[in-house]
Amino acid sequence: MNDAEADGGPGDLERAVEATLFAATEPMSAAAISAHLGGANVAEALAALGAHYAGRGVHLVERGQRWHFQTAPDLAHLLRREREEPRRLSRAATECLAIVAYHEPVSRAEIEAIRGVQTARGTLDVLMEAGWVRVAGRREVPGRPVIYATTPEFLSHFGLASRRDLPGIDELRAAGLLDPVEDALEAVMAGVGATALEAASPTDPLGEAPMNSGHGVAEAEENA
Amino acid sequence: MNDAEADGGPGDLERAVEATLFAATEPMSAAAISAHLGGANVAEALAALGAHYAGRGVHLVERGQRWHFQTAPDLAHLLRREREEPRRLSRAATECLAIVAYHEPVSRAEIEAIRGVQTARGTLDVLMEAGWVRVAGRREVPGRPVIYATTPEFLSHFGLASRRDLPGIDELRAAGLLDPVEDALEAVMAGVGATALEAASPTDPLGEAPMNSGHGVAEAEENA
Amino acid sequence: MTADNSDPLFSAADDGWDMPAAAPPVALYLELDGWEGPLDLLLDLARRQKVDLRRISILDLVDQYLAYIDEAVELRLELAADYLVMAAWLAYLKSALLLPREEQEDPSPEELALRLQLRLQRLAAMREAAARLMARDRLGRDVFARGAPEGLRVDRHHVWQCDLFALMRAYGEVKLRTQPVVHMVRERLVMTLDAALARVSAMLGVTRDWVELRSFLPKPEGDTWADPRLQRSALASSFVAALELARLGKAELAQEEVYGPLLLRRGAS
Repeated sequence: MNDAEADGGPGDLERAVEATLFAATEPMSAAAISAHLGGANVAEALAALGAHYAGRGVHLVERGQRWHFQTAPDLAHLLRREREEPRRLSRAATECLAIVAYHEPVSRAEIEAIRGVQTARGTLDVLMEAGWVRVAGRREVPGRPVIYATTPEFLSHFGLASRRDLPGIDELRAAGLLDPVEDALEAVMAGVGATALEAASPTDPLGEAPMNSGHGVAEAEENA
Repeated sequence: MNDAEADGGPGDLERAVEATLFAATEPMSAAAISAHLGGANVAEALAALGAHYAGRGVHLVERGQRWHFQTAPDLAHLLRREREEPRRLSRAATECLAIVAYHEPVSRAEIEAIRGVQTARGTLDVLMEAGWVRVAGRREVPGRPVIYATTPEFLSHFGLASRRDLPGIDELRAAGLLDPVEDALEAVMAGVGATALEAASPTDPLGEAPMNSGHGVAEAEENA
Repeated sequence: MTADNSDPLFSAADDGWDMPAAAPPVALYLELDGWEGPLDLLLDLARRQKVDLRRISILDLVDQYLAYIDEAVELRLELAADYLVMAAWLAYLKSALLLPREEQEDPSPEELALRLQLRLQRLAAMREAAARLMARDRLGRDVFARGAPEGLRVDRHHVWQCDLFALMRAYGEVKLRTQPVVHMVRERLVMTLDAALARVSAMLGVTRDWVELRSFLPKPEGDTWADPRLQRSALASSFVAALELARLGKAELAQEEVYGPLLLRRGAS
């Protein structure tokens, strides 16, 4: 083992972690890998493996604190299967998923408030069936509505190490676009005082931030 | 790509072959890989990959001219681990074991007769899995029932030199293990109450009963 | 940014609103199923203005929406109720925005307009986020997990635990549970009715004063009478005996109040 390491080859533990993750059918947490390998500390081995595979056709990635190997994204054009995308989501479902991901935990009523339209029961069911959304308990307010959150599978599927990696989430939060309308309204009204007209003027704090989101919207439109 | 190869990193084709084989659901021939990658000549890439993975936890292997990744043979034990979990013997199994120990060899029907409760087949299986009970032949009576006895492992686990070391009935009684609940209750009542109770039961017939069963056990022990 | 106007939110559309020229209305207006409700339609109309949602003219947006609904009605398309409700609300909002400010009510039309604007921003933000999410390298579409993982198996193997004391206790429990149980009805000390009759009538013979029934009972000092069950039996039997003697006219019974002491004396005859 020492010889191998001296040569720059992998050590025994690194080889064991590599073999374990190759063989696993599901992503594994560091704790699960460690348990499988008799309690070894696998953090270093994971880091070494990550570095080793960085330039290869297969990458080691961490998604929601679970590790797995997957093919390199730049090879997608070679590997993409001919058949249709396995799950083609409706626009309603993709919007719903985005709202759950960016606002979680969130109730159905809150989703509907943002979308301005009733959400068919089937929409959330599709997301739960896909394994991307789960019921995350109930909110302790009158009526005790069910609240929803995303799953580790959601992070794996969309290639996110954590929810912090959600595209644009920092900008959206800074712009107050993840706050409820009531809060934003209050902030605008309080910020400027008497007239709502002034509140919407470009000099107020909210007036600055939306520049970013404005650009973002334009980009999204181009992407679409 | 050329730069990467100069650095010793994998070339584009090697990466593509690596990713293709990684994602494939079954072993692929060189021709199939080539077809998948637009007709490239993959022989060199396969050789380079084979060399690269030779010292790692996963190997690239060729079987019947088809290629696939496989856990390194020296790590195959990782695919199937054994874990020992300590577990307390259930009450039913403990009773069963005690009956076998005191009355061996016994048939299942005899165990049930002594326990006064039906004994699930699984209970005896557990005792045999634990290595404490074995099948000791069949009794030469109609139906030829299987009879059970304890094993040497049973004696060593319980720290007994032989079955003669099992505590006798008198010792059990001395340890309070044969005090019926009713007797204890009566004793309390008598302590509180008056002459009436004494008058009613000058000699408690219940007091006699354990004697009889005590004899029974003693006999069983002698027979064994 | 347009600094020319003190009222960028509600100013007339002088900042690049080219929608009527750019998008021929007919293609747009013939289709209603394409929108998921009025907010969705409003957002689409707002985007056609190609300006930052922060600086959109709500008044123009309202005009566009109302024009859209008018045209749809002219084409005799069936309009969902929520589109019409939104149209009515926007018409109200428009009229309120055009009224002199002194006559405004609470909440002010500006606040209502701002609220609408904020909602459109939030919907637009989520729509954009959804598009960016869907465009990521997705597992099973762009990147792939191992096609044929060997799988990991853990075979659990029990190590059974039991000690000698547990074994002994279990055997003791079996023995106790299965030993024959003998049920015996104990002899109870009672005063029979005959005994009570004899005792009460004997005691009545001596006096004609009223005597409480309880005083006919044997005194508890005697060793066997200590049993309270025997005393209860004696009381019951003596009571029945008293009733019987009264029936035969050999005794008189009196009770001055309900649950009061029961008094007894020899009959007059």
